[in-house]
Amino acid sequence: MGLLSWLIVVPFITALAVIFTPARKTAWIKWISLVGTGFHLVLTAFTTWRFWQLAAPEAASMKTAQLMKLHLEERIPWFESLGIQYLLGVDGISMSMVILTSIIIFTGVLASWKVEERAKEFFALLLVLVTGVFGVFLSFDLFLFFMFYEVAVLPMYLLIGIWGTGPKEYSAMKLTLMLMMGSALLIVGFLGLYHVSGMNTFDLTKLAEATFPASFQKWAFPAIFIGFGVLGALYPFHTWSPDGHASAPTAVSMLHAGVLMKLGGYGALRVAVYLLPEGAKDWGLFFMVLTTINILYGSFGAITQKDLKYFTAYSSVSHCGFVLFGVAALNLMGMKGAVLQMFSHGVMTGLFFALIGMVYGRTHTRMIPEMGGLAKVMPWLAVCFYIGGMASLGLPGFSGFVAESHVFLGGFFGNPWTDATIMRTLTVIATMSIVVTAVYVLRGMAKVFLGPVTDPHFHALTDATLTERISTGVLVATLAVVGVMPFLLIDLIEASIMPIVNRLHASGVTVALH
Amino acid sequence: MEHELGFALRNAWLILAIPFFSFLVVGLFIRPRAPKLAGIVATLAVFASAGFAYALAVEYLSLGGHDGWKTIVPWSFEWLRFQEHLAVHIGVIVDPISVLLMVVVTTVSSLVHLYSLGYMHGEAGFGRYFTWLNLFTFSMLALVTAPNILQMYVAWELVGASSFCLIGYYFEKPSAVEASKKAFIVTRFADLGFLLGVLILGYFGYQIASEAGGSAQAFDFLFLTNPEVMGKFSALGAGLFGIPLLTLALLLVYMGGAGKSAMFPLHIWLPDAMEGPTPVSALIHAATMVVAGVYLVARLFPLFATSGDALLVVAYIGAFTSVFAAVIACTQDDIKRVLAYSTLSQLGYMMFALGVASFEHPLGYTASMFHLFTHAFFKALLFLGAGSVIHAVHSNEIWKMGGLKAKMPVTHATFAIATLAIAGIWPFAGFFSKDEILAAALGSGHTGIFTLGLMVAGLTAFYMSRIYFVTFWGKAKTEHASHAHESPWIMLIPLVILAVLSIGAGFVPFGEFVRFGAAHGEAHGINPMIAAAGTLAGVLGIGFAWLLYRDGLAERSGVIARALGGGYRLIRNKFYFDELYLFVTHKIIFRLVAAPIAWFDRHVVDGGVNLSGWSARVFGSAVSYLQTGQVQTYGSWFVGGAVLLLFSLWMLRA
Amino acid sequence: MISQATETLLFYLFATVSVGLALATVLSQRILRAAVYLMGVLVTSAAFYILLGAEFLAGVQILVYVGGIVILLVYAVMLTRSSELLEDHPSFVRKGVAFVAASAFFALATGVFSATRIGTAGDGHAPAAVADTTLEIGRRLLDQGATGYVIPFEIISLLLLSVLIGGSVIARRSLAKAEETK
Amino acid sequence: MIEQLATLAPGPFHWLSLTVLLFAIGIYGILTRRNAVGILMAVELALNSGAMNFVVFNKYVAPSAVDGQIMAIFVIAIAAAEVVVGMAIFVTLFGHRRTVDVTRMDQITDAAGTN
Amino acid sequence: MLMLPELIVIGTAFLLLTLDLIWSDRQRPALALVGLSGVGAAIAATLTLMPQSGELFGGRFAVDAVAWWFKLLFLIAGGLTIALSMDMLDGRIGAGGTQLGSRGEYYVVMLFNLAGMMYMASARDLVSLYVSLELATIPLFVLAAWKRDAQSTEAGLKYVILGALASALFLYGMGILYGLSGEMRLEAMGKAMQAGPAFWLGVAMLAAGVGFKLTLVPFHMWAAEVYQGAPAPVTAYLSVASKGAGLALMFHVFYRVLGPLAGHWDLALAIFASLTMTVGNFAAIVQKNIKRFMAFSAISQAGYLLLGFLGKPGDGVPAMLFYLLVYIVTNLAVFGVIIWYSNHTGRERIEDYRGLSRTNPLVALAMMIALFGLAGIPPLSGFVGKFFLFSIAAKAGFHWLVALAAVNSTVSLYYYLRVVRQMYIEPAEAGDSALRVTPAMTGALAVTVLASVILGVIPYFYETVSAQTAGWLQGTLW
Repeated sequence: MGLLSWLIVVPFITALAVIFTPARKTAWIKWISLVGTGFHLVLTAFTTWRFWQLAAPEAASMKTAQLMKLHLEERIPWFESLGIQYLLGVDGISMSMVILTSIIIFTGVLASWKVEERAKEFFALLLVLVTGVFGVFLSFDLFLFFMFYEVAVLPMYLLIGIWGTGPKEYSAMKLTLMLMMGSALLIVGFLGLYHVSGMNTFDLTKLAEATFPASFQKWAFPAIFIGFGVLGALYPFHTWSPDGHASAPTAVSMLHAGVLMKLGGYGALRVAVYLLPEGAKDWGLFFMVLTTINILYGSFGAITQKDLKYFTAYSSVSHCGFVLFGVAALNLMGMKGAVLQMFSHGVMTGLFFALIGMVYGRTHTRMIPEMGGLAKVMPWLAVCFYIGGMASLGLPGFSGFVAESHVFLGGFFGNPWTDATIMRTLTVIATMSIVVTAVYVLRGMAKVFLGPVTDPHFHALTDATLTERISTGVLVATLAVVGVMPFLLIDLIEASIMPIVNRLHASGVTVALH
Repeated sequence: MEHELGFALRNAWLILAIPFFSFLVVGLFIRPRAPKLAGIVATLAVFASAGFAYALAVEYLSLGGHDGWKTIVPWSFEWLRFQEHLAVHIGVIVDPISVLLMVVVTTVSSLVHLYSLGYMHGEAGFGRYFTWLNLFTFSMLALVTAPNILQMYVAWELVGASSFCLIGYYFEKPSAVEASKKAFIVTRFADLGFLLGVLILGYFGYQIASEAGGSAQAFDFLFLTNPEVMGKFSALGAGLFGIPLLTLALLLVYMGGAGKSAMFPLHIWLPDAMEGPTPVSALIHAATMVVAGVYLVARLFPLFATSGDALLVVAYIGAFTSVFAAVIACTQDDIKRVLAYSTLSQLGYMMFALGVASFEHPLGYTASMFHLFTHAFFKALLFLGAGSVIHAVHSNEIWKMGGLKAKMPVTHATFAIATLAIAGIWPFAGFFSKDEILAAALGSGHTGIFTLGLMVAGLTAFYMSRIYFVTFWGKAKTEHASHAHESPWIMLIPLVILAVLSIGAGFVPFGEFVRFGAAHGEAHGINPMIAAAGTLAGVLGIGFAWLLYRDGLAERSGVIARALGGGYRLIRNKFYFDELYLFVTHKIIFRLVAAPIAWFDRHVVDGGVNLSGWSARVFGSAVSYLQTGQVQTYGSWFVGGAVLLLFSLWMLRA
Repeated sequence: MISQATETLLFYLFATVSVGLALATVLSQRILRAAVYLMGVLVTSAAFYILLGAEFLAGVQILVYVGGIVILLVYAVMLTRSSELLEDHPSFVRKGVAFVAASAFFALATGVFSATRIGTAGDGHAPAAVADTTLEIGRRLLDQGATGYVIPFEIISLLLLSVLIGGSVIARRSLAKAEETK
Repeated sequence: MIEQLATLAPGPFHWLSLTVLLFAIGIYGILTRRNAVGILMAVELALNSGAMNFVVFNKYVAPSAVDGQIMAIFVIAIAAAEVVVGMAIFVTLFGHRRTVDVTRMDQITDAAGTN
Repeated sequence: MLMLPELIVIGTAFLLLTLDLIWSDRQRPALALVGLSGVGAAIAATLTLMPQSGELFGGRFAVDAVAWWFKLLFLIAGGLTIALSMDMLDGRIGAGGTQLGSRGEYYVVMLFNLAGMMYMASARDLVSLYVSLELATIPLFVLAAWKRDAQSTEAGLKYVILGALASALFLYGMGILYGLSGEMRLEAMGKAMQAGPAFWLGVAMLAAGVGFKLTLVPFHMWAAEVYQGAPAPVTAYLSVASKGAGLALMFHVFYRVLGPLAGHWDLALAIFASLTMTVGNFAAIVQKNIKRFMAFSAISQAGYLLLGFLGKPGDGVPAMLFYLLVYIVTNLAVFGVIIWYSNHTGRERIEDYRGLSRTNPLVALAMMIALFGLAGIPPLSGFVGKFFLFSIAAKAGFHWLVALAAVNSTVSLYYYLRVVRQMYIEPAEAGDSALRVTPAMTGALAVTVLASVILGVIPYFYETVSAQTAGWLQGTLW
């Protein structure tokens, strides 16, 4: 059992342990899941360190490499006759995503310390969901990738359906169906890849060597990109996100918005762009237009929202728009920005939803107009919300700025295959979102936290408890660390994006420019 | 570097490190436990950084500038790498204007910290106030010492954020919250322009840098302002709507500057920013943050000069703002609002000074920096003086004050010095810097701007003397004013120091230190004719104000107000710009854009999904409706199906 | 053994009779009468078998079909005699649909058959017909070799047995009622 | 006259059209009879025509073997089995519903639900 | 002795017949155990004989890898159904349930039916194919009417009439094909055939017969009422065994008879497969009765099974057999819970499953796993099976069909989740209390649920199926 398999198995074992503890002992259940996720955090740190030892020396050679290089690889044949194997590996991109997920699940468990009703199933399902997510980020066999992808999506239904609030069945069903519709597109794309490559293998690294005919790429790329886009809240397919997040319990929407939506961006980059460069070039502009709408649409939509969770859901639609915008820019800065944005937005939304859960736990209302002046009563939460807000509108010093500046520069610098002026105008339109984001973040924050205390019995509310302080503290610290010292994350990621960029340049004819 | 750098220059990073670590230490550890201690530690830290700045300045000067001052970047490390020629370095640039700004910022900031110890005594968020003040000082220093445009942008945003916190310090007051939001959003809108400008510069800079190869970094000022790069930039040809690309980029960058320095269209946030505590206004909205725009233009002056017409725009906007603000200032009743508009007007001064400067007539560049230098001191003094008056009278309304000359002697004396300084009366600093600006304007042939400048000088003298007379002369108009007493000594020390600086600053031989281009250009001395005109305007203003308000009453000015009728009311309401701003944001953006999008998403896009769900259900029930229960219908479906199958097999066979 | 001409004559005679009777079984109002007509059809088809040279088959047909199945049907009719069902006229729509389906099928089939050349009539002399079909059938039924049908023979017996058991269980009246109430 | 008769001799096509006609009538009977037993009769008709079809093919396509006829025998046996099952079910149904009118047999619907 | 499994099954049937006569009522429950052990012995025999292939009676009865697998699947289905129907027959039921009478005959008829299916799997000529098909179908008419109440007999009636119609069409189709080729043996007929219009008419009528058995779209109408009317164990048996038999029949028709003309019927088959899937899935959305719901789900599963026939003939065989195995196991798990619940409470509506997760958490979990298996959710074997089937369709270039199938399986997730929602999210009714689960039922449920999980994860099963049946078609036919 290699290191990476442990990363996937640890949450699963914790889930089993939780299942076998008697339902009455909710405290035990919480402590077991906390210890499990805590241990996982340590394990992730150790893996990152090991990965860094292996990857650092090769960073230079990756500049010209055309094929991605996996580290800490585990390869066990599974269905030989079909070329399916249990293949785990890690490179810069998936390592950063694993770190993100590990942080989010740890803080997620902490943030749901108050869940009492059927706590056993809740934590078990949460851990199964995160096992699926780890599986996706670490697997490099398309079949295994798809399998974990669906394992990650399914517990959502029960988590939202049972512990949710408001129209929970409706939104749980809508969320699950739309995500599964996305995965339907994926299965078409993956099988297309498998058969057209004629190499009788699902191994991503080997499929990269096959050259897919342009006609195939023309329809396969959009299928896979939109399949992942549905999860990455691509414009017309994002409608599940506001409802889904609004009625999901705190930890679930933390995990979902923070991590699951990143599967979309990750998959689009890893499978769609990497394997189908020709298709990426044809469709790049189309998806850039779509994601520009995504960015502005999400931020404008968030301004007039009454419910805090819808407010955050729309903001995460806009931020996920950045991710896909970066991927569609098809150049080094764009894609690097996309991965950075995935990381930073994951932490940010995790923080937002944790805070909203805590505020809701106290004021029992999520309606912005009904709240006001909470800063006086709960300063810790107010400051964290302020930091989260500032990070989301791209204030330098937090990871938001690092990611957004990459995406804007990537968008502005364009690529040799798409018309430069259109791409620049799209980037300019997308840049306007920094103002609109500022408007809705400040509006929301001011109305909820600043100003006089609206409701007399708000005075009786307490500030953050220890578990809440730790979870919000960890998230804020991550935002700040990546913001102040971005080179930690950038060096990790850049080496593994180069192959994708080189493949784009190598495939087909490239215009002289750069 | 022929000879070894001094201690300060070698570890120049201390200038940034001290305030940053003190911010972290105070903010995270000291504030929650001991707010009082937090204040003291913060003030000490800023004093330390001030000391270090002076040491740096002395060492830099000792390097000697006989053949033009060298700009050196003693320390920088790669912070954020986008691409090979596109990396952002955090570092410290040392050249005349950055040393000047470092000195000014640290001095004013330390004095304000000292003053706040007294002013904020007994406030609820005492520790929080000092943390944000420390953060502001750090970000201002980072802005000033930025060796590349992106570090300046990073610091630019941090300055905006800390000013948001400081303006919104009294977060329980809705008006303060509103003001802080407005400030942040307006400056953020301006920063959008700045970012776009940076993107354009970065893109074309990258092209040039990648051709040049080596370690050239597209964002560095040294790279941007070196001659052949500027040549390549100006040769770039037309960009959007036919405007040459360089000018377009610079105008966008200037938009960021205009936002921060509250130039005409984006000035609406500065008067409302007075909601923050007065020391904050003194520091941020008088001396430091607002001059960031001027500093930006100064830093990119060579580029602006090459593009030519970008400078013209800067000049005209600067001039218009100074007149516009001066006119409004005459009608305001709130002492801090008056000072805010006066700052606006003086910033207009500095901007158009830069605007008139060019390669041939670089005097404007020096004049603007000189005015920035002197203005920082006397404007800070005015604000702190006003602060101690408000502290005593507990109100901002000048009509509630009066007769404080006797009760607050020190404040009165320092306030008088500052008023004379801003009015441009001879021994005081204002006279020298204003005179240089007027000389620069006249020298470079902008006579229109020169006359405007003179008029503004008069107006400035008038409204400053107006609030002076109404506040200090005549009888106490209210209960509070009657038994007001002098502020504690901790608030008075900074006033005295600033007063001394307001006088002394004028005599500093600025020409040798800050000048553009090696040539000595025009004689630095005072041009008697302009000096006389300026002083005359100032004296006229003061005299006219004396006439109207010498006994601190309003009835004589009421007569003029009624005579002006509608026009007066227009000016008094600040040309209704605030209402326009509210209309644009609430009516247009919220109601006509945001709400429809939210509605559209909820009904149309969501509707699409629900529709597909509904149609699936309808198709499902239609199919299950076919199950009528009649066996023979099934039979006929069966045989019909067989026939259909035959046809499809027959038709579709390969 | 009977000459060509009489064969054709007999064929057409029996054909018209059997089609007429078939139509009668399907359309007649009274169910009992339909049973009788059915018997007529089966007898004529036995005649056809003789014409086609399958004498044994004709015998089986008469014995099993006419003797067994038709009698069963008559029992069924009597056991389920219900007064109002004497007149059996299906709704017009059903008749229309059924007619369309049946005639479509008929037209298609005849069209198809006319288009294909069936059997070896065309080229050369047809291979020698089997002399004594009954003997041949007997041998084939129990022959375990490649041409034998012993497996179907066994399977059909299983089928009949299971049908017998199942039918008796389903149709048991009194005993079933008693068992259910227990 | 006999020669004309000879030309009219029933070739394979004639036999087949006869069996198809009978089969079609059987189908028509199944789809229209309201009395369940009537349907059984129509089924017998169809199966009988199927069996005859085999015999015809046996005579014209593979006269040397008797496969068709053997098949016909089995078809007859199977027809018998179907009648037995049909009758058993109809009798019990009659016990419950006092009718074997097929058009009234639509009690099992989605709404029914309970056992 | 290649025919051993069939003989064992028939022997057990006769043994049961005699025991039923001798034993008194008190001993009767042991009949089920005898039946089960008989089927167990047959399974053992099949497993041992599996690697060999050969033919008896001069090619009339031949056995190859596919036939062995089909027989194994039928035996598994039969055995599990007997286990599931023990409670209902032995009267161990709650207040609401109805007891099935004459348990001895029930087992006998079922075993004969099972034998019929096994014979059909290895029939190589028209006569034995038709006779074994009838043996595999007619006992089901009887079983459908076994409960002898208004609903069950009505189901029986409909099944008989439509079954007779289908067998008449099938017979006529065979007649035409016999006429065109003059051959009785399937392979020989396939070779001697020329593809004229008559041939396509014959094939169409054969396809109608197959369609009836496999509930393909134009011929699926009977399924809803018969599944709902028939007693629950019989419905289970119908949905699993008869579907398998239909597939075996389709193998014969489409691979043996139509083998040489492989390319011709691909597109038509794709269209009918997509029709079956879509109709089955969308109709299932609005169903209220659980058995009728399972009928439509079975129809949609038949649609997925058809995907295996596309592309080069013989390619999809391993995928189809594996998916059939997975389908049998998962479907029987679901039916196990349905039988258990209707035994104890007599309720058959989906809403009646409210709050099951609170009263019987383990059974609810089993049902959920099985439903997710049917929906094709990883890591269960349903997902693996479906993935391989879709891969066959993709290999044949039918990408649009793969997309449609994937969308359909998402819609199927919706209505499976509707049931899960009732169990997990809706609160239980006031009066409900935990219901007793008999050992036989627990055993059957445990086996099926475990199998549905293990089959997907452990590659051994799929690998053996594909190893044995991969080169099947080339080897035997041409």
